[in-house]
Amino acid sequence: MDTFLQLTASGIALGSVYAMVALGFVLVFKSTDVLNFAHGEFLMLGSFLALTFLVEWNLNIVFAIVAIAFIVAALGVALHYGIMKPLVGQPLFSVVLVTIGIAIVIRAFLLMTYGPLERGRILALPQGQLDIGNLVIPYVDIILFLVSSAAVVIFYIFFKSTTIGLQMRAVAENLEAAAAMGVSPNKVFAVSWGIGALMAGVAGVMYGNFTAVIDLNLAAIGLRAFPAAMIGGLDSVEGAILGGLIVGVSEQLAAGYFGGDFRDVVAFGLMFVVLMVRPYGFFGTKDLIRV
Amino acid sequence: MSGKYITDYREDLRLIKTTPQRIVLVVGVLATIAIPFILQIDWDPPFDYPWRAWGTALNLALAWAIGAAAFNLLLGYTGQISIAHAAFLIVGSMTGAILGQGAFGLGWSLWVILPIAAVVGAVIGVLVGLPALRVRGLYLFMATLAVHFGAILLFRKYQLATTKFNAITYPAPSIPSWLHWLPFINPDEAGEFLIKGDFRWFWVIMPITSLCIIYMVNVLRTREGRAFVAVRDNDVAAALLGINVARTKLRAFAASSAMVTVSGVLLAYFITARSDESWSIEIILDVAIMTVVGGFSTIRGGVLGAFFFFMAPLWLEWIRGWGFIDSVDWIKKNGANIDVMIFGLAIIVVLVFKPEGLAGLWADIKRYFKQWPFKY
Amino acid sequence: MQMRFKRLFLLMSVLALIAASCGGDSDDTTTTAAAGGGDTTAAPSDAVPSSPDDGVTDDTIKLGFMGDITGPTSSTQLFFEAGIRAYTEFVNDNGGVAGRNLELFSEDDQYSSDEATLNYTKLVGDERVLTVVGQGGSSIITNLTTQIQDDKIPFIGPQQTIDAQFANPYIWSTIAHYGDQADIAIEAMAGDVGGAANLVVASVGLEVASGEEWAAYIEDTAVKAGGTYAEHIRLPLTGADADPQVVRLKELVDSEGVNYIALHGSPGAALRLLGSMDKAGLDLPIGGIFAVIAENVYQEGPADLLDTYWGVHTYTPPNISTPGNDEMNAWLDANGKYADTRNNVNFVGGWVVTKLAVEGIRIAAATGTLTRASLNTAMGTISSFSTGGQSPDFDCTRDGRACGAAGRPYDYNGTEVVARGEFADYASALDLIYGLGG
Amino acid sequence: MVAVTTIGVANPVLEIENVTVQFGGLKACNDVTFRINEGELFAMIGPNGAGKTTVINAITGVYSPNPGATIDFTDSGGNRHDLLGQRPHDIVSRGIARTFQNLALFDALTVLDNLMLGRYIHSDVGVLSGGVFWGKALKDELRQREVVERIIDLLEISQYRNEAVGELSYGVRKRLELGRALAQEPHLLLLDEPMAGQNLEEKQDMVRFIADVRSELGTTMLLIEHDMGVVMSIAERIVVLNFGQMIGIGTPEEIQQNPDVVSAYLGTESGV
Repeated sequence: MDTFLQLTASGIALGSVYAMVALGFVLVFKSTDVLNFAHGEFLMLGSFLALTFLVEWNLNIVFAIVAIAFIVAALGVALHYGIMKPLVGQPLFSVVLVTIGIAIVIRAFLLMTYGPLERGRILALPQGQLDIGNLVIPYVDIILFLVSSAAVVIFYIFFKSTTIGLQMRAVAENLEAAAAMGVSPNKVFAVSWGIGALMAGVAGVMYGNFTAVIDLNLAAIGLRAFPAAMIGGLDSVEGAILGGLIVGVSEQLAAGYFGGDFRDVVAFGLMFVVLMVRPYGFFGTKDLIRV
Repeated sequence: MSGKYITDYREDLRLIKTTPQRIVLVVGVLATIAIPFILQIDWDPPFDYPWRAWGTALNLALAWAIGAAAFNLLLGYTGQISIAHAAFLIVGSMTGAILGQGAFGLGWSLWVILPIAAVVGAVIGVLVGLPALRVRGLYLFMATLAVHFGAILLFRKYQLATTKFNAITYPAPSIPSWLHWLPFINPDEAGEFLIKGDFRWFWVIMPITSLCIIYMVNVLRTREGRAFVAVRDNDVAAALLGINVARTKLRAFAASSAMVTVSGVLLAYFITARSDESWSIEIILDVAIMTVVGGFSTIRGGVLGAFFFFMAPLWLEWIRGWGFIDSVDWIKKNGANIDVMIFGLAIIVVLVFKPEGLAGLWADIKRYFKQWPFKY
Repeated sequence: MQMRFKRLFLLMSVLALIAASCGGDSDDTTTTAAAGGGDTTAAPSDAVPSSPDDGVTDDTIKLGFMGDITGPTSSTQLFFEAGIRAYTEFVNDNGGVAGRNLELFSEDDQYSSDEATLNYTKLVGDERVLTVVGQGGSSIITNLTTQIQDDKIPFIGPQQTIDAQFANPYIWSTIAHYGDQADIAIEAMAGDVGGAANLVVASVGLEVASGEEWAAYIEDTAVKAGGTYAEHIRLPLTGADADPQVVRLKELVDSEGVNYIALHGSPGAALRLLGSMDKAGLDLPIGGIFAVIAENVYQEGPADLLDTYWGVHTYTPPNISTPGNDEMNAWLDANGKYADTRNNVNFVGGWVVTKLAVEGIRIAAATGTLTRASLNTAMGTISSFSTGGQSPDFDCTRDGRACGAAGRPYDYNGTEVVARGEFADYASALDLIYGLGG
Repeated sequence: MVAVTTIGVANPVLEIENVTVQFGGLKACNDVTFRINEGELFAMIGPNGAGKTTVINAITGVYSPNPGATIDFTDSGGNRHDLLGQRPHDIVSRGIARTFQNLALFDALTVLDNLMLGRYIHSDVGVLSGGVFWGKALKDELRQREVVERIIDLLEISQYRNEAVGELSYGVRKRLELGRALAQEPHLLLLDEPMAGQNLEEKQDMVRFIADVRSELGTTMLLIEHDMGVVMSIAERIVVLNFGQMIGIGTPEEIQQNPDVVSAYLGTESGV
């Protein structure tokens, strides 16, 4: 039972990162119809920038988060205007492939700038742990969970009650109708890319404090956001949060009970099963057939 | 136009119809036969141009061309976004290991294994295709990613159960002794004619690749191929033409997977060993690079892409070796990284500016020469 | 302060030595060269005829390196390549070998065996290198073993320890096999816990076949020594934390009394395990394979766990003063080169294997012909080659084992890596039994 | 429920009873009941949104009607099939072909390939024999090609044979869609507004083609059409739908005198 609780606790912390990543991922997909393969690279960029800001320059963590969020968000917006905008109307998969291209470029850039050596965990957050009986919960995990929750809540309020949030939902619902109402889809797309990248960037900074090692494998976290987003439903904000937690917890449980080599398989296997039972995830919308 | 009228449906169905096409074909065949001999020439090309490496690159590109073209068959023609392709390379290497002459194999010859692998690939392809009946588009994409991770785990478990910690090795295949009377077949002292080295492998890989490509082109220009496109463009309308959408998707999966599996067997035997570390998620990216740059949704695109993938690094490295470039320190230090970046940028540039890829470029050039000297 | 003076003094003396030797006969620079070195270098090296097909032209000898310089395992192989390059420059600075300069051709495969096959043709077929030094990538050398045998090209000092390369007469391995490393590791662990009988060891490894290999040798050795083996725990390749694995380890500590971890993996895997252990408050001593001895683990890992963290290695990290390392560091200091790669044990590895290759070239050249065949024969005659403490003495005359089938654990004293004893101290632990993989 | 005019005799091809298709709370068509006899040209008219296409979709299995409906089809061999619950591709292979209100051609393919797709159900070349191409597949391709070429001649589209459909004019594409349905050699042909969006000349051509098909092949047809003039001149019997309800069925004369129909039409689309 202790093991189970311990694994679950760690899984919730991990899952909250996945949720944050999946949320940005889903947001971009929901408004722009782009499945962003480079999302993990955005996160990785956030983590590496955190290395520079927090470890090399020793800046304040709040300042660092804001600065990194801004940089990564700016990159997202720039990518939209520079690359994604001309691609509107291209087949689904070509757009996915463009994001793969972006992912490759970001990777190569990071390798050239930071070199191949693995870096250790960032220790900018309070270290130590909370002992509840036999259960050990590091402060980092708790902070991670709280920051993710805050990010999700802020995002939710933004999405549901601001004008631009409303416009984003309108564009996601019906592009032509929204455009006819005077919403500029292009601006909305850019904002979505910005916010999506921002979520990934913040998640990257937080994850840099959670993970034991920062290297080019971090993009794999972005890959894990796929099953998280899929389980929830690719176009559902609530689903991303739930999916993230499910993937995080099940992954840690599987690795703890069956061994580390089952980790990928469980995350993706679970997604596979969910897709077979509910082809559009738990909260996703089913498209209608029209003739 | 050639100015020749086609008077017969049978003639119209031929792939090669006009005299220019015939000339291109003859030249192509002659060149194909000549290339391995030319690459055998022992000389010192200018600027340290890599010469023999082209033989290896050619074989790799040919073997991968099957896989990349088959990927396009499924993705481009049938519209099924499946990236379980690396999984079928794994299936191919496992089939080769289980049936082949390696330490734990059944000892069958490669020539028997190849057709069996196609069947095995087709059957497993149908199984992998089943999710496609349930989910589509990007959801299918993700479901097939799950297949990829499952296949890697399976391979690792198989390897640990047989060759333990060592990679699975594939001994060089030999030509059966009753074929030794053929010209150019000179058995070694042990009375065997082993397929080793780029020159001999070329004569194995090239015909198999040609057959597979011709097979795919033929499938695509007959009933099932048209049904693939119909399912891709409008599956409801396709069903209303009597096309069983589910069965057609599964057939596409079967045909494509069979081809990739054959490519997996060939590559395993050509590379001579496979281990669990041979399969990374990057393989999916490799196939993506090939198909995008080559141009997806055409068989030709897959082939051109595979060639680009293996030839371009040779060129890039050769260019980097030129004196004045070699003297730039930053380039020297980041050489291979620059290659990677160029590949990434190539994907983006191609998709933004020339979505049809190299195949589209090829068509443009052809059109230009057809209309030359009249420009519009 | 005292330390710094000592080093300075040492440096000065080495510089003086080099300055002196450069003034005299250049062949004496290799003050640590084995007895055989003296008479081979005495032969007029210019007498060796060129053999362009084997990479020996009138003024250069071509060497090759193939490995992963920018891919997933670049964090070790990049440094290895730098060490090889550095040693070729060092040799050229000191008048070359066999009357010629060394020229290194490096090929990057990013850990793809398809790409590596291409690179092999480029090196062996196009560049016609004399030998490939320090090749990296275990799945890759398996691919190449048959081809190496057909081409009869010497591969000197590959970076891994797989069985296939030990059986090949053209591959001159230098790193001790996992079997040897496990022998040494268990011996050291037993010493730490007061006898093998008290040892309860669990192995942790990456989820690849070589991780299973390490586990098998640790289990075999621990049980034979009279200790207890608990179980093997796998680290996923792509995950970035090891929390579940640490939870399992804690369970094993409670249920089976595990008191040592035998670690397999890369520096990244080591950091992952250490980081998660630190977060979860688990403090267990860890002994690992050669790859976990990396400067970045010490710099980036949690300090309180590193005092009981060590790894077995065949090469001596660059900060430990030995005649060979001093010579290397002095040259590096004097030339101001390789500042960002030199502080890495793999750099020494590249340096050492190239040193061995050059020794082979000297011996071959002394016979009057320098070809791939004569180099291979020459390698087989090296029975006791001292690298000046940068590795155990190399003995390449024995079949089926590495030239340097020995090693020792390296500890971290809080500021730098220190050797735990001499290579000879662990020689008796080696049982030289391999092939658990069947 | 509208009283059904009793129909004389003969071999029914399609019998529909109580077909109701519901989307949420909305009934797209309600209790539609009629039968089509062999060789007949039966028209379905009604304003936009009356549920005409819904009926065709129900017949071809795209939508499933509420329980209690009957859709029976009698094929050319005289075998009766219950189409309810069958999948579209099975229904089609029994001998029913349809065209689409909003064209459903495959734009990436050539005219020839689109027509060859119409021959899909009459061929059995698979991925194996197709890939080999020699022998069986080649013979089959040639046989299908002959049928298709006859249709190309009939519809006068031979100059477009090798052009990609996406580049053709709307009128030609409408014609091509009729051709593709004909290539299926159906026993029952469902035409969903084949003349929509065409100019007068094209409409006249289309009427001529339909007449040709009837006289040459004797195919039974269900025609949905907006143009009253066309319908009245070529249909033998007509059913009228309004807001999903059947408001009249009978010969053109009967329909013209049906007060419900007149008011529905005058009320909605004046000037028809």
